[in-house]
Amino acid sequence: MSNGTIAIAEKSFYEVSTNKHSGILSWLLTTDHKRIGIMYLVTIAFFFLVGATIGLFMRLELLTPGRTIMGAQTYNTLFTLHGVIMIFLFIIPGLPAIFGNFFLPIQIGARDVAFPRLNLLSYYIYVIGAILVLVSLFIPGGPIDTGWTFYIPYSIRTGTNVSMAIFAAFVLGFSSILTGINFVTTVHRLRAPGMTWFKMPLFVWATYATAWIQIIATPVIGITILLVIIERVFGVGIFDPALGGDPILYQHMFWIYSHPAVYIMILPAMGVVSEIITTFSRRTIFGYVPIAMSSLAIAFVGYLVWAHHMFVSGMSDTATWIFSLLTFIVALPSGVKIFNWVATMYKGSIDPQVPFLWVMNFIFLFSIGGLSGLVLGSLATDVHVTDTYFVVAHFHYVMFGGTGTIFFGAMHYWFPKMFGRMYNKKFATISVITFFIGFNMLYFPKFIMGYMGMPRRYYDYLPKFAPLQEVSTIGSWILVGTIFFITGYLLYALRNGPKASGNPWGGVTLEWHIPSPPPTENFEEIPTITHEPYDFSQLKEMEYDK
Amino acid sequence: MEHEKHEHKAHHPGYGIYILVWMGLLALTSITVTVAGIDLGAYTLFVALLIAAIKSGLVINIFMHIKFDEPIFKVFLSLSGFTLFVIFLLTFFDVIYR
Amino acid sequence: MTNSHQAAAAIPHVHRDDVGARMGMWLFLFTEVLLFGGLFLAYSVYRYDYHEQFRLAAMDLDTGIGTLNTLILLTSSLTVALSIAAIQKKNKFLAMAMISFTLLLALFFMINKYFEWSGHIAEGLYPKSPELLNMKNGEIIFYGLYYVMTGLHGLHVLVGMAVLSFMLVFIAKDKITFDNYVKLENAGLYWHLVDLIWIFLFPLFYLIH
Amino acid sequence: MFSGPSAHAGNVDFVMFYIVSISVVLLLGITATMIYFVFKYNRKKGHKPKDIHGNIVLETVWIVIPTILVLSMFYYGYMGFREFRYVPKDAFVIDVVARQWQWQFKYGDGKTTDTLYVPINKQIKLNLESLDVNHSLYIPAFRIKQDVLYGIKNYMMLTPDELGSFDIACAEYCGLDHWQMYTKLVVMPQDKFNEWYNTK
Repeated sequence: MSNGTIAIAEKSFYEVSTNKHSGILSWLLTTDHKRIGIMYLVTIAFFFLVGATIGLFMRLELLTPGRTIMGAQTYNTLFTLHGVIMIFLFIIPGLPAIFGNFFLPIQIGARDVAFPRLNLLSYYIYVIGAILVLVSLFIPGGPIDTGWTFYIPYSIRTGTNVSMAIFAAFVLGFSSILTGINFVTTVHRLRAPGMTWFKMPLFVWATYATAWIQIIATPVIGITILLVIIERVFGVGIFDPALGGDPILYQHMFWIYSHPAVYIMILPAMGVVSEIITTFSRRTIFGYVPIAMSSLAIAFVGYLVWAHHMFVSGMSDTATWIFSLLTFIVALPSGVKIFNWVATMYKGSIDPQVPFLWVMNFIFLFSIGGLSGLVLGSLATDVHVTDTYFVVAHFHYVMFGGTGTIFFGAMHYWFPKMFGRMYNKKFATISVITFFIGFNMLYFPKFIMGYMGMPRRYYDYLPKFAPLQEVSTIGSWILVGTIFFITGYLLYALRNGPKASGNPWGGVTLEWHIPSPPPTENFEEIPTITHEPYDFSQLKEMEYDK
Repeated sequence: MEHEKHEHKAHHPGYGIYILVWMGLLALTSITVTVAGIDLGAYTLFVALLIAAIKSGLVINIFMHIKFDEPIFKVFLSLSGFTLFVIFLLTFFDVIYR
Repeated sequence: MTNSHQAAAAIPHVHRDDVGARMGMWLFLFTEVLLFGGLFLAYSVYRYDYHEQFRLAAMDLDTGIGTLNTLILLTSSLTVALSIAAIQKKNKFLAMAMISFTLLLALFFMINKYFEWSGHIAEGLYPKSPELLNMKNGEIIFYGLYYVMTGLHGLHVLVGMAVLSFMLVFIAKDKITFDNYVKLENAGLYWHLVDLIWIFLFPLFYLIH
Repeated sequence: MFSGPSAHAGNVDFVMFYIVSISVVLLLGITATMIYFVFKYNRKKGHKPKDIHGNIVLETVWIVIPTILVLSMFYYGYMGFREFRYVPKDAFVIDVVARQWQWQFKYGDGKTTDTLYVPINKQIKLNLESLDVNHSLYIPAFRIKQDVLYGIKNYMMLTPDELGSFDIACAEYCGLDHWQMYTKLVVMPQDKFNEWYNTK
């Protein structure tokens, strides 16, 4: 970047708002992508802690056989809420809405997203959805107890507040769509001069691919959810088998979205991994084009495999083997990414700082998640382990071990940039280790229990599962303890951490060329891009001396 | 239409072509209604959908002027159309063979 | 750049990008297409399952009303397109007249819809009605889809009417002018989409007997 | 090596073993390489980084080899699935009826039980039907499961070749007492089964 090294003496976006208001209004009515990113961070982190706490209570109930602290109905609503909150309120919006909002415009050299006001609108739609979820807990009828998949016909038979809770999911989907539209348009229209497609950082590629899935897939769940609500409220026959409907069609339509949604969750995380690995290996990424293209490939082929959630659902055997074959093929692009990341460390200059440790954590946990997915893609084994703890373990390794881990990785990588402060690195290193231990204790036994035949969504279990359930519960204490510990030291660092420089890690993507925290509107002058995204020879021009 | 293209932004046709397209749409509608009266057996659905596809092609190309707009929009359009096609195709692997 | 530097301190950088605005609109339209796509998927699956019963049920719908509404919507699409052409030619009056005419046509469409639905309801064909529940499964599903799909489409017509009314005001207040009319273009795109969906709903419900 | 209460269970365990072995090798390979690199190319050693943009041969290798591996996994998985779905003409048919929250098994002569009694070494076809919401008939020891739906016909095959009593669970969430939908599968010798079957 030719203008990359100018020291800008501007005030940060915390001090100067983009609107004429001051105080809290300057935040609530802001159209600044960075402020909106921060607001998302606060809201989403809150719901993540709520979801984690619910998970903690579920594990407590399973500590001993029989009733431990709650009844079966409470347990059923808790696993539903854990799913709804973690999926719709945390992991789907998580990385794109927080880090995508904050860093996508900066990384392509733009002052904001294409539609700043729409961006604020999506935030408020998200908040409305979140409030609806909370309200559905307290109005008569009781919290939803269908599981987060809302399978027909149970979801139209049960008396709980299904309609309101799934309407919340519809609203949240709308927020997700608007964010997607915003990001696609931003990447197409607002790249800085010289920022060609193949000069974009890989996080931008990943977020771009994600945005496409958000646009194309989300409407399908939208209409499916609307149909369930219409069936419940007006008694219209669409899916209800008693009226001639087809419950398997519901499952198709549900997974047509919800499988690609898995890629909405994981793709941005993969983008962050590419950023962190290059920065701390201080060399260019190995296989830029394959990684960028595999993001698009994953986004596309993600549509071809939804019915692998339905191998025992009673769909046709023809569809079953076709989807199994497609599933195996989709495994490949993710594999390509893993290999390229490891190859990027080869002959680098590796400084295993905290964000890098999170990435190592990610590569291990996500590999387990991905490889256990092969067991679920293979028909003979899937019939046995589907709908058991094996699946629960698998998707927690993928979602939490993958996206969740990188949520923390990104947090630790970009924290100094977002807040201009540095956290306690010793605490942070300890957290990576306890996270790793707690995580594996919590979820690995579930693989074993699943293969032994422990079905999921069970309030209670046979005595033979007791020892493994205990290990799992103890793991949950370590894991949730770590999460609260991380929250604690990060909050402490906000005010008391030492001031961070503009480029504490020696990164070269555009966000490291501007001060920490970034000034309002990011760049005094829109930069002209001449370098490849991970060209570390720039460090000299940037006068980076560390 | 040529002189209008010079006067205004090149990608916007004038009144005349819109009215022509509208007349074409009306004609297609009357054809599809007439044809529906004839029993074509298995082809009924096919013919009706074919005519609907032609009509939507006219609307998208001229009324929504995608024909004159940025080429990338066409890529987007085919992308979403292809996604729909894939969804239908794969779902019917289940429905037909069940 | 000097200007923008000063501006950066107080007001946000003003940025206008018509292509970007249209791109956003098209992306939004794709989500609408896929929303209805889900319904069309359900329709086609059930049509495959209950072929004969769908045929019988469709006989009860009035092709006349369907055709009339098709003509109305096609014409309204024309008038919206004409209003954009008019604003490009700086003909503010014609643009406003055309949009008003569009709104009128949309109103006719909804009135037709109202009579059509109330006709079915008078016959006792509505969700959960004893008459409908006595029918075969395929016919129940047909009417379920009929109400949902035309209902959702009707909702889109209403939204489109609201949007076009705003456009009317914007033109009147000169917020939409011959060199800044992307709002009107986008409203038009939305309206054409509503038309487009009807182009497929019409044969599927009213024509294929 | 892979024996279970049915030939099918042994086959499933084999597929599982096959996939897990490959996975463990891959996982350990990736992890070990990663950790080795972190030490070998550590910045503290003053290593000068070298920009390597990629390598077509490597990219091809790590696409082609995994492709072959996953296709073999697909093949074994599919073969195991096919034997489980194959219905021979002389299969012994039992109707399974699920409702919230219990199982019922109906035999040809009108006998109805809530425990599933079957003869050994016989191919048994279970016709699955639900009276309310989705359930799923799951017999972990036999590595088999199939959803039980209202209004949609589904079936599954069971060929026991070991005597004994095995758990049956519901694997599709079906409401409040989903977790209590346990019953037993009892495999009996043919003569004992006939005796049971022919007494009222």
